[in-house]
Amino acid sequence: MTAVIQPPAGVRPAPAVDLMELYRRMRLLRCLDEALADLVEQGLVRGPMHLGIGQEAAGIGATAALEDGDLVTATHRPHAQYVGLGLPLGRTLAEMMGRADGQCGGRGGHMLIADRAHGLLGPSGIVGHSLLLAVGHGLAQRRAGLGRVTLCVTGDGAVNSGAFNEALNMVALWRLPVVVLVENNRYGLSVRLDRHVHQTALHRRAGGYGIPAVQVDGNDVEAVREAVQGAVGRARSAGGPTLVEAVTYRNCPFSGSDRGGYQDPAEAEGLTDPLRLAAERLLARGRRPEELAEADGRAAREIAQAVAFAEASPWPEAADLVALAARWDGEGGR
Amino acid sequence: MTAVIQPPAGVRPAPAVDLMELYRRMRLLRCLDEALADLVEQGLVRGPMHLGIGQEAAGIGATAALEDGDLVTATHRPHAQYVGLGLPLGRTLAEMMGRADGQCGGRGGHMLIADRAHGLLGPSGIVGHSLLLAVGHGLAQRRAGLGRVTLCVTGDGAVNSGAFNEALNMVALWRLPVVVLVENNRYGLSVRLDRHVHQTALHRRAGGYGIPAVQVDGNDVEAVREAVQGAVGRARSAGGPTLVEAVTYRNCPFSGSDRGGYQDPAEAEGLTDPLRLAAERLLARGRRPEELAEADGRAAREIAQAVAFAEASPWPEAADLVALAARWDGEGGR
Amino acid sequence: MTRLTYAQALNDALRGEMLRDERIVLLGEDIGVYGGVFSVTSGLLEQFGPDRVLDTPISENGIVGAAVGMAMSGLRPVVEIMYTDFLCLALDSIANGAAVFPFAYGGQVSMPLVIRTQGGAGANAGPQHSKSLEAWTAHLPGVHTVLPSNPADAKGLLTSALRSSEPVVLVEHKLLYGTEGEVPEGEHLVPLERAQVVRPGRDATVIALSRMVGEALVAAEQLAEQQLDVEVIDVRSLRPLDVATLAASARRTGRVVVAGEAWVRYGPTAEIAAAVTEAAFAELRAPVVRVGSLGVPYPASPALEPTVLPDADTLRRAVEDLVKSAR
Amino acid sequence: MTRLTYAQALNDALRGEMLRDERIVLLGEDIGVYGGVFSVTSGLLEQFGPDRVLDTPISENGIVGAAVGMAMSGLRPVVEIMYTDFLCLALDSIANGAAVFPFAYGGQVSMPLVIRTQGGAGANAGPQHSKSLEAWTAHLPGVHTVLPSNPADAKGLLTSALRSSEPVVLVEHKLLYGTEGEVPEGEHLVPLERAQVVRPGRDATVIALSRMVGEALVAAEQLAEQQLDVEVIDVRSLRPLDVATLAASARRTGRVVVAGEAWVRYGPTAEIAAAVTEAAFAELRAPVVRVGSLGVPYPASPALEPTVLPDADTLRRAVEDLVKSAR
Ligand SMILES: Cc1ncc(C[n+]2csc(CCOP(=O)(O)OP(=O)(O)O)c2C)c(N)n1
Ligand SMILES: Cc1ncc(C[n+]2csc(CCOP(=O)(O)OP(=O)(O)O)c2C)c(N)n1
Ligand SMILES: [Mg+2]
Ligand SMILES: [Mg+2]
Repeated sequence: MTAVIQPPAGVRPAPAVDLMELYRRMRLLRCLDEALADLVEQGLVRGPMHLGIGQEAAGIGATAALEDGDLVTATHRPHAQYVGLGLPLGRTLAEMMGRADGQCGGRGGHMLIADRAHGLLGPSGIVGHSLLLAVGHGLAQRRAGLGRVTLCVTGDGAVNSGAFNEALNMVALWRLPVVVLVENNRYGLSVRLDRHVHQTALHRRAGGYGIPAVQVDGNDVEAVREAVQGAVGRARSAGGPTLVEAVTYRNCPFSGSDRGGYQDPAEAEGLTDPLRLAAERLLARGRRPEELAEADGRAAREIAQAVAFAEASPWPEAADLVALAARWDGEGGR
Repeated sequence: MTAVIQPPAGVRPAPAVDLMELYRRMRLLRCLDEALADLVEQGLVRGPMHLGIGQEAAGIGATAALEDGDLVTATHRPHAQYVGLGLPLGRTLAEMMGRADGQCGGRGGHMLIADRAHGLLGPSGIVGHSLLLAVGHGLAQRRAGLGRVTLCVTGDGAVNSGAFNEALNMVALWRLPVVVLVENNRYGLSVRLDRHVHQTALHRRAGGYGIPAVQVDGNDVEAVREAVQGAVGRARSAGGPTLVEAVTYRNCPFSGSDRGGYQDPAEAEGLTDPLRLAAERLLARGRRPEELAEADGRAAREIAQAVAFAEASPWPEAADLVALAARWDGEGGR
Repeated sequence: MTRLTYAQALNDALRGEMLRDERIVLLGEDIGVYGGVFSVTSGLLEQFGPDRVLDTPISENGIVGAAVGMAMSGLRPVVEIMYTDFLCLALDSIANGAAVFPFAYGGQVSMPLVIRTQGGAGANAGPQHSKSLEAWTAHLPGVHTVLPSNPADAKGLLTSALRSSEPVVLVEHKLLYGTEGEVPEGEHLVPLERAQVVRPGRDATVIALSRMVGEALVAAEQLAEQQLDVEVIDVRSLRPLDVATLAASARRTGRVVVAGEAWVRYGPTAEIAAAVTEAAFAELRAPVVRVGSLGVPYPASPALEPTVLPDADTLRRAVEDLVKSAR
Repeated sequence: MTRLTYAQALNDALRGEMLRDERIVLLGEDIGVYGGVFSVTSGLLEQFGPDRVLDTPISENGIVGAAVGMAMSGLRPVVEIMYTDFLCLALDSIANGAAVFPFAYGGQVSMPLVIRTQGGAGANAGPQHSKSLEAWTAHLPGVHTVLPSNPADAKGLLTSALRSSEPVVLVEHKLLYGTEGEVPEGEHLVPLERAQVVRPGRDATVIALSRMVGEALVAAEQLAEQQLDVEVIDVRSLRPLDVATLAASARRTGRVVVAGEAWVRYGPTAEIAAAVTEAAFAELRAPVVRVGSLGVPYPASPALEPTVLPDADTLRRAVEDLVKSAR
């Protein structure tokens, strides 16, 4: 008889105590995505690439509400979770470049980086997966009874997947310790929110399941953190799931192949940039411009180092793929 | 260039003007299901068999709100739609017995009887299908612009399928002329409502999509008809979809193989039988007991005749299956 | 040894392993209070409680997707999908989930996930409750697909599946649940990658899957009366496929029939025929013959279904024709 | 004739048929305002309006299920499923819906439904955006599965699909969208059940699918330098399978390689190999050789993907080995 069920332990960065730290993480994420845009341009990163420029507050605010041992599932646009959970960025970039030092040895690529040590078990390129995987993590966590929580990140487009209904119903029914963060960037790929749902206040979907829900300004990193913190607290104390809708905007192409033309230029005009908002607030609270500049510089250097590390990383060997295929196929597979 | 898009015309029985007619249809349905229980017992009907004893008011009330040319999709428990839409019952029973005179030549069996002439295009044994097919019918009806409506029948268990979310979102988004009737018989097969959803007022699910919804006593055939009539009227005048939840109870085994034991005997005690309720109301409104007895007798005779017709029907020929396979497989298929 | 039905043998495997390993959690529609539509999980909720036996909503993709998450989180989920036909709804969680994450995450997670499902025709259940789709999951690298044909294998294969760290799809057959057989008591493991010769013979080989194994044995008895000595092999595992065992027999007899209930085109028998031909071409006296369902949906009518489904007679005739035609 | 890319040829077919038949309605994710992730539906919303070109929510099973309803209601829906990998989510509506209703309803409904999808690897898109799963829909009686390998066939097969009253799954290849070729202007129909000899030859036959047709032609040129005259056949349609054309070639050359990008085990090449062997056994000088992807999920890394994917080199070596080994 095996003993206690232990969900994987995570090594989470200490809870971000101040806005300065949240700002630093958002800047790191922005620098990462800007660097990636270049790397894609240069052909050093290949395949689909989903950046999140403009959406930093939602992802960074949410992960900042977690504690050691909590788990996270994510989407095809998972860089905020990579940065927010403190994944080693050199290895992360190596993974995106398909190198041997990547967390997944180059097999997963930018959408499929898991990092068990950091509590990230479930980014997936399939819309809806993050919701289903979160049900499973939640069941394991409830069973273990250690007060751990799963943060499930999903998008506005994903709200229309079959998986959304199946998952929301299960987390509600079983009162699982799951917080569903809907990053509503007002587009599902090219389709504007009001062209893919009739009721655009997405948090209203939660009511049908008897789940509490809240809508927050997804460009305000503190507001997101606070909302998620409340939800996480409830989940931790067996109070069941919550849906948090963070309204934000994607201020960059959908992916590397984006031909554009579907976003209304007017939309972007009044936009609050999450980094600028945080910076203004920091200055208003007495931080000096040099402190911000220093944080910006540090982030840029950190990313440059990570890129250098990744570029120096060797290519993975293909031999183990051949062995794996032989085992799975049985004799004479290819 | 082909001309106008014409959805299939239906030959609907004249709208039921009075409760007496509704009672007659419910009695016919009850007699049909009782006869089927015997036929299953005798081995004359084989395979899965889902009766709806106790649930007559929901299905009969709903179809009574339709007009000629409307369409209906249904579930694995579709007999109320067969009777409510006026399908010829001899052929319907023949289909359930697998005979040549069945509407589908014995291929479909009890769960898969379509009858285009009567507007029934989409009973299906897969939970969730009725919802998806209704989206398609609704799109075709909206396109045709003739004010036709689709009634989509589904169950409480089906509310948790991925299809429910996908379909409700689409009918809301495109304001399709679809009425979703949730026959909430408080069990999804063996699983009690409160063990498969947290929020047991299922009509609350509609709010998240911005769809109006109403809950009615599913054992009161007039209440169901009235609710569905309102919804159909809105749909017909381009007012978009409605969800109607009819709360009822299945007072018979789930299917032929039901081993029982999961329903709480106490539940059935205070139960309102839809036929008794209607009968009492008819008497209170001045109908004479003999009129009811006559209706009951007529229903019994009609079903007996239908059974006799079906039993006399020949078995279908298998030759066309072989030809079909040859065409689809190409040379050397089997 | 004890006499059990196929359903009881599966129940025995679940119970035994759940006692042994508390990470095992069952989930599925109607498996708890009701004990499963085919009674396979009967009594398990009572014995192990609602934390380990979960009645789920009707959410096939959701259940399997949740199970994938549970497996990554250290549990050993066992999902029941009531009919193989409904597995169509869960293939995303299998093909894009269970089959992908252990590989894509570079080995950071294992996937000890068992999906039990039930297929096959012969019960007049019609086109949405009778299919055999085992070729689909067998196409996926990293997923095991096994089909027990008798109670002992049902217990042994399920037990092995419950100890595997890779996803296993176990396809049961609706007409086999009630069949009885001798089943080893206590721990009983059948490897997930071995075919088994269930009747030795010299003149021809019938390679059969699931319920067709029993039909092949009946046909073999009939053929014995015509002095034809037929070897019958139970494939048991579609992936990895035990080509060595199949090909050894093919080389000896030179005549092979492959029989499964699934449709022939792009079905499991296509792969088995191709693989056996690759390995035993020189010794084959005729092309491998495939037997399966007629290529149409399963009709509900009792008058039509037998035309679609192969049986012992179909197999007997196939062997007779093969012996006549072979060089 | 006019020079078009594969994507333009598909667009041309859609536009032409939509002008001809107003029952045709397109639906899919990002096909309207954006014109499709691979630009296949570019300009069609502008030309035909939002009643005939619908941007849908992300609801794969729902879209296909809705299309099944539309088809029964007299429309001719064309669904785009952005990646074959996501077709996993819609298989219920195909296998339990589109493939079932025309049969089960006893012929009361037809099913003029076209599902366009896009598969294949080679773009470093990783394990969830690179699969070839055409064997799955090809297993379903009543469903046609076709794979155009060039712009002219893309137009011709899609046009035929748009006129069919049975469901057709058209599998496009992501690496082919940009390839150019001569395409007949105006009406151009390619039958849904015919393979095509694209290069005649005497010494060996390569039967290829989709992108592998081009790779086979490259390999054939290389082999010609070694005085090996290779016939290349484009399968085009998996179901119904044109066994006659394939077997005729096999009988002439006696040596056959079947090449598709899908995984080998239980893949499309298994059926083709089995069917050709059944029909041409006596003339085969060696077992049919199958070429496909290595049996692992598609890795994202540009350093790993080429190990998994077959190409002209793999094919050339396969033919060389076959010629050496054949009796
Ligand atoms: C099941 C599935 N369908 C379609 C896609 C293609 N796709 C990738 S991302 C995306 C849009 C997702 O929208 P949303 O959930 O709002 O996330 P966002 O991209 O805006 O972050 C689509 C359609 C997919 N990956 N998975
Ligand atoms: C997709 C799918 N999953 C499971 C089943 C098996 N099944 C048939 S009916 C049923 C219960 C349906 O419950 P509900 O929707 O409440 O309808 P009811 O039977 O109560 O009328 C189940 C689980 C099925 N037919 N289809
Ligand atoms: Mg979005
Ligand atoms: Mg119910």
